[in-house]
Amino acid sequence: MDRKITFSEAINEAMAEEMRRDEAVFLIGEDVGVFGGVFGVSTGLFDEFGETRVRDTPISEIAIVGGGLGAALMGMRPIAEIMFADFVACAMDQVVNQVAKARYMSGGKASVPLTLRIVNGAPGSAAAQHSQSPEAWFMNVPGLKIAIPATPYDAKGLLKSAVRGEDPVLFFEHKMLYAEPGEVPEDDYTVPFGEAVVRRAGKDITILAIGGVLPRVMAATEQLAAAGIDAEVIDPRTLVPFDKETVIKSVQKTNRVVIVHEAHKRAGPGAEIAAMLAEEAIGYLDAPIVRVATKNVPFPYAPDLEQYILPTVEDITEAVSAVVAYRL
Amino acid sequence: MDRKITFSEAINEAMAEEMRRDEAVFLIGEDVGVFGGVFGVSTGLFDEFGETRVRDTPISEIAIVGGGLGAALMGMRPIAEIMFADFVACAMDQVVNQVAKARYMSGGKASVPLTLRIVNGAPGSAAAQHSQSPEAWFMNVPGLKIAIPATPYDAKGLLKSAVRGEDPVLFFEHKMLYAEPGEVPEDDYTVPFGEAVVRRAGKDITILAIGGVLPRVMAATEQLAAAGIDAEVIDPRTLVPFDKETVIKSVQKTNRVVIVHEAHKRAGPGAEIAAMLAEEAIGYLDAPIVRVATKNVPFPYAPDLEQYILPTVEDITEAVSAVVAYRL
Amino acid sequence: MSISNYPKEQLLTFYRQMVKVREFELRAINERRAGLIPGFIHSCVGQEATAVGACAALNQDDVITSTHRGHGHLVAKGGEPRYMMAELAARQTGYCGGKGGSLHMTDFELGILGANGIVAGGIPMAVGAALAFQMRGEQRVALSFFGDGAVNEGAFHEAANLAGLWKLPMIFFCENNLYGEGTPQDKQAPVKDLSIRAAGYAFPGVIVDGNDVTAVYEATQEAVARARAGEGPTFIEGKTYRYRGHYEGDPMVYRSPEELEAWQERDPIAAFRQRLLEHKFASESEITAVESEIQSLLDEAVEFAAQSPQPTRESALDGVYGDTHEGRVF
Amino acid sequence: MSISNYPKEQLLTFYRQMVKVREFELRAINERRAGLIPGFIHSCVGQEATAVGACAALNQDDVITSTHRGHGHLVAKGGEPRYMMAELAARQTGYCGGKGGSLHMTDFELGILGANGIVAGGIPMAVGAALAFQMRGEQRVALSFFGDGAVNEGAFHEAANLAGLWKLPMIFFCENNLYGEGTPQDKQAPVKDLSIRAAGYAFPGVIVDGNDVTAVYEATQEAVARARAGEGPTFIEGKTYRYRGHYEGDPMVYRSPEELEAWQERDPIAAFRQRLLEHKFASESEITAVESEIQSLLDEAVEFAAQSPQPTRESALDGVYGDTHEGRVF
Ligand SMILES: Cc1ncc(C[n+]2csc(CCOP(=O)(O)OP(=O)(O)O)c2C)c(N)n1
Ligand SMILES: Cc1ncc(C[n+]2csc(CCOP(=O)(O)OP(=O)(O)O)c2C)c(N)n1
Ligand SMILES: [Mg+2]
Ligand SMILES: [Mg+2]
Repeated sequence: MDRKITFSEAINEAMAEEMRRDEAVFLIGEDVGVFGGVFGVSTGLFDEFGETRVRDTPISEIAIVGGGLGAALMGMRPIAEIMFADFVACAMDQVVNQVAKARYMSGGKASVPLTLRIVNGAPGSAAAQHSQSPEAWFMNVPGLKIAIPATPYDAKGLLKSAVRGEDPVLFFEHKMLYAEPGEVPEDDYTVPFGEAVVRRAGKDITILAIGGVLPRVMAATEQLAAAGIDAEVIDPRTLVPFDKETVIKSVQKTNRVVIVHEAHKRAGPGAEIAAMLAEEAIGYLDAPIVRVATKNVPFPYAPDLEQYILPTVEDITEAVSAVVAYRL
Repeated sequence: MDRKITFSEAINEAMAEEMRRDEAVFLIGEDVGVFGGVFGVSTGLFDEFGETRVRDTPISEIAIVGGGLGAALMGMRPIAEIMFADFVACAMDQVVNQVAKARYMSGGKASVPLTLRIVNGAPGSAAAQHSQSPEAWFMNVPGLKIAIPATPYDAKGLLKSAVRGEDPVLFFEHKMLYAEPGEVPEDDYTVPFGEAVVRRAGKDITILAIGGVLPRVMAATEQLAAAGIDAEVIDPRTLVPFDKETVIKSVQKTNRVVIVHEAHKRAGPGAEIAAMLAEEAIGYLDAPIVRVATKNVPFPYAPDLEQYILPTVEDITEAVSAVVAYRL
Repeated sequence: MSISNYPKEQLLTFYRQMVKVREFELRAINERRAGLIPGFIHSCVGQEATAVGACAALNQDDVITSTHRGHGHLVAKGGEPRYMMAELAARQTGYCGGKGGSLHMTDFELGILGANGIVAGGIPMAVGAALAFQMRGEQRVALSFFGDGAVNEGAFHEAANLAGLWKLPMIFFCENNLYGEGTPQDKQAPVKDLSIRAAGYAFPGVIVDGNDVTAVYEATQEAVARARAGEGPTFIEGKTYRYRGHYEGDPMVYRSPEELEAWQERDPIAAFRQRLLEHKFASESEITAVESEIQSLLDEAVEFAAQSPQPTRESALDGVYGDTHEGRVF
Repeated sequence: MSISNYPKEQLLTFYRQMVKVREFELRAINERRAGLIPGFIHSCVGQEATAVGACAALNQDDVITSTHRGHGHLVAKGGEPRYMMAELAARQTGYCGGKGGSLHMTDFELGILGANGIVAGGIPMAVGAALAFQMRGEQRVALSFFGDGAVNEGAFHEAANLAGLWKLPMIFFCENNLYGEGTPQDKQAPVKDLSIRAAGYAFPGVIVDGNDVTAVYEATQEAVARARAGEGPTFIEGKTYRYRGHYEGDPMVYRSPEELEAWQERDPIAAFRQRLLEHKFASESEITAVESEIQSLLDEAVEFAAQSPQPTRESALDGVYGDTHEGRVF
């Protein structure tokens, strides 16, 4: 396997292949058709599949998500795109009260094979309403699954799992990953939910890298290695279900943890992971669990300010160094 | 101070007194007027203040919250009621993208003295869309403050602080607290944000009780005391800002923590508190931080099933006993 | 269409269904008082003709979405009283195994996509179902019931726009009962006839006497025909009235007994019974037979519910997800 | 009203303001290319007449809410190009101290409640402002600008219903530029004239040539008069067109150069300039004087922005809350 394509191309390919494979799969969202998606992720799909299966919608997120739900209940497998994660708030009721709960409320009868592709992350100077990473809101809502791929390989494989599964999936795509290249096999494969992957083996500390921060974390580990710190990097790939075993196994070995994500720190995804470890693995810990995440302020427009609040490579190396140096 | 009134009456009194004190204060929401609120919390206000200041709205949560925001920006001090916390999802964009960020995005100029009274908690067999406690979603959104009183005294004092402050406040009222009586002074007072209160001093373990679970936690401590366990109970009263000092001080003494809330466990408010302790107080901990919260499933209708997923007095005593017995 | 053009059996079915709806509600109210039913109930007593007339115009494989006031819609779409009553009683045998209750009853085989606890929350779902039908070239339609209050929610608007734009086989059925909880309709919207909003979405809006089952049936039939012909949605506004409180226990301070009485004089069931007799479509004894048939049905339903087992406590954890990837439980 | 009834000064002001809007946009686009401006820009080139005509009918203490395509609205409401340019350049001296950027510029003193990054997100806010004015018995009005795409959002609907119901002093100003991003208006709504939706909220909907500044001004004046008289909202739909892409960089695959050219022939500024000259309201030299006055103003604005200090990194943490209770920082 040596073909390299970008994260964005990998998602595009997953959609195209799934749509070829199964008539029930279709794409719906704002400007996903003629425009090819504002980030170009659906380029070419409109031409191949036509306007019936690649559906440009009015600007109406409630209708997109609710419509996707209804179609899914009728046996379709919609992929609905939410252009910026910030806008998922406009359809919040549909996501948390309808989509998430349809199966349970019906006593297990309803299947909701609906995939919401949600574009998160700060692209640089997009300010407070176009930069958010709200994954944690949905972790608190039983009934949803959450995928947050960090590589082209996982993006393609997880998206296929999402489309083929019977449950609603929130599939978070970080804008700044779209142009990242990576190896992606040409043959059909899926990546299962609930299986973390070790991106770098190491013995001194466990770094959990969630979604878009993975390149920053990998860059930090190189600097850290130069300074003699051998970090293990774990990419959980899905937040719900979450692969506790892999993480705890790593912590058993390293006894130290730093969690990195771009969601706001307070009550972000790292809070749940840290809390889980404090509940189930505290005996293995030789140092505080430190979270490196976006500071608790809305995203500012000025580039310097934005960089200041975002988790940077330096923030990561500093935090990791401090945790490694920590003695209880 | 020996006058006892209910939680619901305390809120009613706070609203009435603030409306008398300041012309800018008004109440807006669904059925808050003639009907007196579906839980009767605004009983009598329509008669005293008239339809201009006690405003029944159409069923349109976006308009209620967004309208409250606009009025607040123009110097009014609206109290907007969201009848069930589940429905705040319908106005999520307004809350998280507009209300929370208005000040910051304007460079600090905008003041949003808007109080959203949000009724959370499971009242018994209200099922999946009328029982939720979504506080944690909003902890992840910088710009909001979150109050979650557990006694009539705090309900009145915190609501007054909310109304008089310059920031948007999400004020969570647990349905099952409404009928709880408690001492409330007749004279004007406020309860500051960011100050936890120790509900019961103890030396063996710290129990954090968030909002509606306080009565259950207090009941559990009596059983625990009988079994020789002397628990300290802390009620944070506000989740943002959060009084870390009081909690950490207690943990320094007890070295053990259980966090109890009715929000779903995964990524609930307890996740952030546990993570904060794992980050800032791990050295004091002699046992896992255990969270007793609603299990990660939507609320079922059947009473037995609902009780099974809710944090009960037994769940609390069991968890506390286990944590106290734990040896690292 | 004059009532004399209807086959007698159909008229008796209308009657039977309306009585079934009403008696179901009255039983449920009783059983709630008696303690069999733990949750709250929003009864549709007084609104039987909209539910029955509308659903009579649908096929079994057409779908509906319903509301918090949904028992009538479910019965009318074929829902079985025994499973409904069992669900209200929170039993294993109920439509949702006791997990849904009044607000969330669902039967996919009968095309019942669910009652809903969120006002207007089911409308976009119905539009999505209609989209699936259109995409697959099926002749099915989706009908969404909602109240006058729901029309002011953003969800209604976005759903209506999409359905109008894509000419989906969709029927927006508004039961305008003049109140949303305790707030009268004229304090909720500045227009009396909510159906005029349909023009903004380029589909017809029609008003019908919601207490006249044949009028409702005919209006819905027309809408269904339009939908099946690919001509897009229709908004039907049935003017009607609920007799009881918003929920059982509501003190109803917001309306006068006179208003209620005036509506009760136009009771959908009594009036239709009268018409059946007057036009000699049915004899008093035939009608009484229908009525007692319903009583037995409901006796059986209550008995069924009362005798059904409770779900096990642990079953609370089932049914959240459909897949357990690689054996992991979520 | 015939243009000859306008005082010359007012006409020149219209002209000056439109040129200011356009030149501001062109400068901003240039400065973005040149690297002074870090964020993205949605320019309103081609839509100057709606912004200027509408705001000319407002007083300073009336308020507006704006959109992602908001520079024109801000300039027209009195926004100072230097502070706007400084904000786009992310400087301390900008309207939001560099925290807001193009999508969030705000000046409360000028009644500018903010651009907005959420389509339709500012409409409910404007309704709330109008409510405050009504409650306090003030004669002020609120005007919300939004695009044709925004009319399909639930937020528009709920806001319109509330404003119509309470007869708030509110103007819904829709700039219908035929596209929402890359999707033409006829793929977004089944009605061509979005103003017909106003009927559903019981207030007037009027259509106006959005490229004719006096027509826009007059329609808005009428709406303002209605609002101040307590007669409630008006929906104004200004038909117009944006010349540039949805954002700077948009390849514009979705529309034809011919369509663009046809609209450019009806350019709001060129046409108005022509009218001024033809009717001899102004001489070529007076007009040129206005134009060069604007050029200097914008030279100064760019200079001001470029010379202004950057905000300090740590200032990112300020301004989240107004109160710090008991000295605690949140
Ligand atoms: C989003 C949302 N807001 C508020 C409520 C509370 N609520 C339940 S029913 C109801 C009134 C609904 O009125 P209408 O749509 O006219 O239906 P009706 O009860 O008259 O049948 C309200 C406000 C809710 N369930 N969901
Ligand atoms: C809630 C929401 N959905 C989607 C977007 C992305 N978006 C930004 S502008 C725009 C098009 C808006 O069209 P219109 O309202 O006609 O305004 P125009 O750009 O034409 O001025 C879209 C879809 C957004 N910002 N907010
Ligand atoms: Mg009603
Ligand atoms: Mg547009």
